[in-house]
Amino acid sequence: MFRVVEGEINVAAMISSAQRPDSGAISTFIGTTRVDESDGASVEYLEYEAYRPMADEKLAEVGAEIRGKWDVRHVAITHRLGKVAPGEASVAIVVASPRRGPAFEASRYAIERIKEIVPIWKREVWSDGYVWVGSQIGTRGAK
Amino acid sequence: MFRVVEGEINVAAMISSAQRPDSGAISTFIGTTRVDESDGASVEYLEYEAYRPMADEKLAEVGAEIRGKWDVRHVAITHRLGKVAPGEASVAIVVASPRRGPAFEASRYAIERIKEIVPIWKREVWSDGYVWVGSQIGTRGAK
Amino acid sequence: MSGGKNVKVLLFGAAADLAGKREIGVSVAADSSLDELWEAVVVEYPRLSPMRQTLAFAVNGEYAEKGAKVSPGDEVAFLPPVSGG
Amino acid sequence: MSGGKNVKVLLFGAAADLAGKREIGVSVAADSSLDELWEAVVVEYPRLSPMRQTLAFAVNGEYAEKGAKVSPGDEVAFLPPVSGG
Repeated sequence: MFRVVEGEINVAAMISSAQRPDSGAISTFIGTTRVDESDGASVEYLEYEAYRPMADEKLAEVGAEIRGKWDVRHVAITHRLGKVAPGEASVAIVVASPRRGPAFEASRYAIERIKEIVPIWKREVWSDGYVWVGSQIGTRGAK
Repeated sequence: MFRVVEGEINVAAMISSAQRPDSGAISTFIGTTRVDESDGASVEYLEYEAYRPMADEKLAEVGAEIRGKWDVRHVAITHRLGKVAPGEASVAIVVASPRRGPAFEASRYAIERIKEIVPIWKREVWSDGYVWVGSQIGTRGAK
Repeated sequence: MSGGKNVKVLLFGAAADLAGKREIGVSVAADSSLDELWEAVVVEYPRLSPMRQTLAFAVNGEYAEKGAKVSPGDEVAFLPPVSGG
Repeated sequence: MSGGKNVKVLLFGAAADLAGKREIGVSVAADSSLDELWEAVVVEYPRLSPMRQTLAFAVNGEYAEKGAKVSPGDEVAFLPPVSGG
């Protein structure tokens, strides 16, 4: 239920697994590659890498935190590694709860915590160089 | 993009349509039939009816409100009518935005507004009778 | 149309259930209000009476207050508290 | 192992980029701290130096403070600010 994968994320299968008679609400968050533009250049794709197996363990830790904070009956998180093209999903979070409030809050919390504690890094590859997001180190502007 | 339908909701297709290069976040909410239990009875299914075409128009109005409040690039809402079995989806909301905050806020707003202004009614059919949700009128307890 | 049922009233959810009908024909004079229409319907369908406080109304597909005018040819809907989602 | 490279240091993201390596072998004495390990690495890979303020560290797959002990056989990771999602 907490996985780092190399290929496309099967969001439909994740949602199917979250449909349960004890829950009335499923909140899903999907992060996708957005094409930013600046200085006449644009993002061509994102590329992710992870420290495994620590990343898998930290994703599971996010799941455990959620179960400790809200009444959720299903939590699944999948993060993709490697190149992720514009519009494609890099991360998917699916939470089922008896009620919608906890489902929304838990999925929001999950993405915030992933961005805080899971050892995964993203490189924006632009038409004129790349940048490591967070570190702001790369070859853009180094021209 | 704003529809009342008779059969199963194709959430996967709704999400695919929301994947756009100008957006980095997709928030999806799915309402599903939850099996509550009380007095030794349990919910067998939900049954929805709508005042059409007013329901379609009000769903579109919810979409227009969202576009007026947040920077969202895609909003789709589908509400199912008729019998909806346990775990199945009665409503799906899919919002894409450049950033995750607006995506979450808009999808949450959408479900709250649907429950306020869209002329759709739900009957809980229990093993011992039925109840119109909201009106609390039905045959349960009338035994 | 004089004397005929010139307004179509649609009932939904619990209201349809209590009235035992989903559609009722009602005769209204040219300058009637929704409130007057409601009173006319309740006389014929007294089981609707307890819903008075919670019902909303629509005239021709848009929410309307009880003081709103209803004219021959209009479509009126009796809307219990909505419960979609 | 005396004198050998007894700790494996893994580098990720911008740190791997600046060092030009994803894995470095480092020799540490039995009672070294992460800080001492870091200093030893920076001598060999001075381009990492500007990352000092933002790097986090893990020892054997768990976050660790700079004062934490590092022992021969440990796996240490240099973690730039994470940017998943």
